[in-house]
Amino acid sequence: MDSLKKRIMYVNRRAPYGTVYALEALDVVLAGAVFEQEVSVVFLDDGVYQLRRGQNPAVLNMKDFSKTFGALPDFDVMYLYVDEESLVQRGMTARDLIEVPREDDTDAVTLISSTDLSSLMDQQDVVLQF
Amino acid sequence: MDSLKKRIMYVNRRAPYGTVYALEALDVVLAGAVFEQEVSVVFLDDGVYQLRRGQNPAVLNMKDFSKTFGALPDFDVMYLYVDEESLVQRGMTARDLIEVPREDDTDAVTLISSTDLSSLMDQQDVVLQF
Amino acid sequence: MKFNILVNEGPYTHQASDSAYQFAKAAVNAGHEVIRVFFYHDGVYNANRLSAPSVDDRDVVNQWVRFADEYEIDLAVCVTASLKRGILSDQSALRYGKNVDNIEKKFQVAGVGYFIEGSIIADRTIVFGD
Amino acid sequence: MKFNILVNEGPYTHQASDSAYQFAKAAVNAGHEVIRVFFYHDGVYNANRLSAPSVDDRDVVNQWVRFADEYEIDLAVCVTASLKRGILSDQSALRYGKNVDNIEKKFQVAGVGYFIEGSIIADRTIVFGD
Amino acid sequence: MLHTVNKSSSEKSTLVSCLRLAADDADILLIEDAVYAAMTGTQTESIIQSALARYQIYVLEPDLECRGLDKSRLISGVKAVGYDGFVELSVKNSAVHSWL
Amino acid sequence: MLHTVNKSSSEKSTLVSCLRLAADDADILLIEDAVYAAMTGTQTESIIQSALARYQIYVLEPDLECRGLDKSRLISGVKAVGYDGFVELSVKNSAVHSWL
Repeated sequence: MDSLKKRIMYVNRRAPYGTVYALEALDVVLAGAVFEQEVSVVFLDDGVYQLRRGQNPAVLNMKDFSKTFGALPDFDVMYLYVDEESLVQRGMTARDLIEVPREDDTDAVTLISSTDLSSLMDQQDVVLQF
Repeated sequence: MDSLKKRIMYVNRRAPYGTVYALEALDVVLAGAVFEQEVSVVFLDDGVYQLRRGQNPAVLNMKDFSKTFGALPDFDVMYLYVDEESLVQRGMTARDLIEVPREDDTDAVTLISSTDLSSLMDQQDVVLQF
Repeated sequence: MKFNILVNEGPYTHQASDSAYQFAKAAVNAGHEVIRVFFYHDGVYNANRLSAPSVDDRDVVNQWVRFADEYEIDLAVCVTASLKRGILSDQSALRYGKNVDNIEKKFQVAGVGYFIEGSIIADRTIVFGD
Repeated sequence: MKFNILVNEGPYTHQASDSAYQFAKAAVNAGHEVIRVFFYHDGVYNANRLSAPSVDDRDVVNQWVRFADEYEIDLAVCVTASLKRGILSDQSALRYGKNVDNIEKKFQVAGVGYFIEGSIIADRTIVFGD
Repeated sequence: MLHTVNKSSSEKSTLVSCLRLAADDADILLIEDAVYAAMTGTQTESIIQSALARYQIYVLEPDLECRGLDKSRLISGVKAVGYDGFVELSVKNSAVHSWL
Repeated sequence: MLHTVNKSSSEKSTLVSCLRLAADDADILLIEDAVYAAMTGTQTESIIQSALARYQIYVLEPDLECRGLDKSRLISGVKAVGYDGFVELSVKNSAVHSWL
């Protein structure tokens, strides 16, 4: 690990479509990738809905940005952490989520316990919610 | 009661200052008064904080609009209904609220039970939240 | 039946403007009349003709303009709410010493009382907000 | 210490811009450096020079401009977020075929990566939003 | 009266507040981010379950579809309607109260 | 880490979410509409009461004063700070996490 790199965590807590924050937060992750920091992206609370399978915003003439999450591994974001407790609270399981394949075909979408997420969060240099 | 008049209820559910909705909602009540309808103004949930005594937004260079509630009786708004349950939930009593004297010196700020508020709400022709 | 519609949030950031548009279209398609769409709070940003969304997204401002053209709908923005947010007609621009205006001409500028008047004339008033 | 500040909401509607301003002032007064204030989401509306608040209210846009002048603070708005919301520099106006611009000149237009760069350079990043 | 709610019940208390004050036999329509509350298995499912005894509860189908929510997983008793149904509910009831 | 919360705990779940994930010994600062949560007698008082065992909790005094809230009615253990204190807390902690 390069000690000059900063650990930057993006925390997504909002449902998609009702507001634009989810979409514009993803734009920041993509734009920030050029700086090659140590980035993690977290989906917490209603943020887990952003990764839900089968979104079809075209029905309301809105942009489907859920497909863009698939590009994150190309931008060196190798983990999309999903807070497991948030999933359970919403009656969802990993099967309800889109897959984000890495180059080696493994899935970047990774469930994380609240305890582990809490520790990971605490180690960050920058934590961003939008 | 003039049957041509509409019963219009303004429901204030938001705390003041964190957002502008409370201030701009009051502007609507004042501007709407010219139409001489049957108007009631309700403070519910965090909306009860709008009537709290001793506000001093000058400390943050913001506008103190809580004084403007005092003008409502001049605009024929004779009742500022405060949901009692919302007050209790916030550890407040009528003594924590500003007074809005009518011409006869009685107070327009009136506590209302949830049951009565529910009935009153159901009788309206127009209910507005901002 | 006559509908009066209020939009309290700006384009893109909240779904309110999209929802109001979908509702207004459905009302007209069902043979009803939308007598007025009034834009209040951040809703006034829907009248900003400088908006330049990306080509793969909907154009919210233009959507309203085309709808108003097709069905002769009255679009109005609140003068007070729009002044502080910098949405200016040519007259306001002149009056406040700004060298340009930015309001889409299809929107008229009116006091918020115009919305209340709409709620008196109309059979139903529907609010879309945050 | 170097501070990097993000403002996610427009003036007046949410307290975010006021809070960010108060924080930035306090940081400078304590001898720290505010290296950048970046405006994202509806925060780009803070750069709208057509804003004309009433005389008894604070002027949020002007507050930022005077602050930036006095302490040589770098104010930047996100280009993507501002285009769709119609906050245009003279160059953007030209490019998108709009006949006027409305951005206060003290704000530079930049990609959102400029904010992330700020968070790497600065010792602390603070976000103010809804 | 028709009451509409547009916020997620796991993030905001709007739905609870609406259900506390809506009169018996009111129609409640969930739109935008409130549609998640209509799904089975969520932590707030009991709120809707008990509300169904007093109210007719509707959910806006385009908002469901937009978010990838499957009608087959709606809480039993909640009815999905389109924007045409939203308009009909507004006509049928004497007033519309949008909880914001 | 310094965590800030800016929404009323009776309207939004942000404070609860923050307290679920903030690591032990973190500093929590209530600002804007979140300052109501620092007052005694509210329905959400127990949230702050139990959080005080794990965290140091601060409240922004200008936001209290703005809203007419009296420092004498703060929950015991919650410290009021000005914007200068907010800056100091940001310096003292290695990062600031604004919960929105």
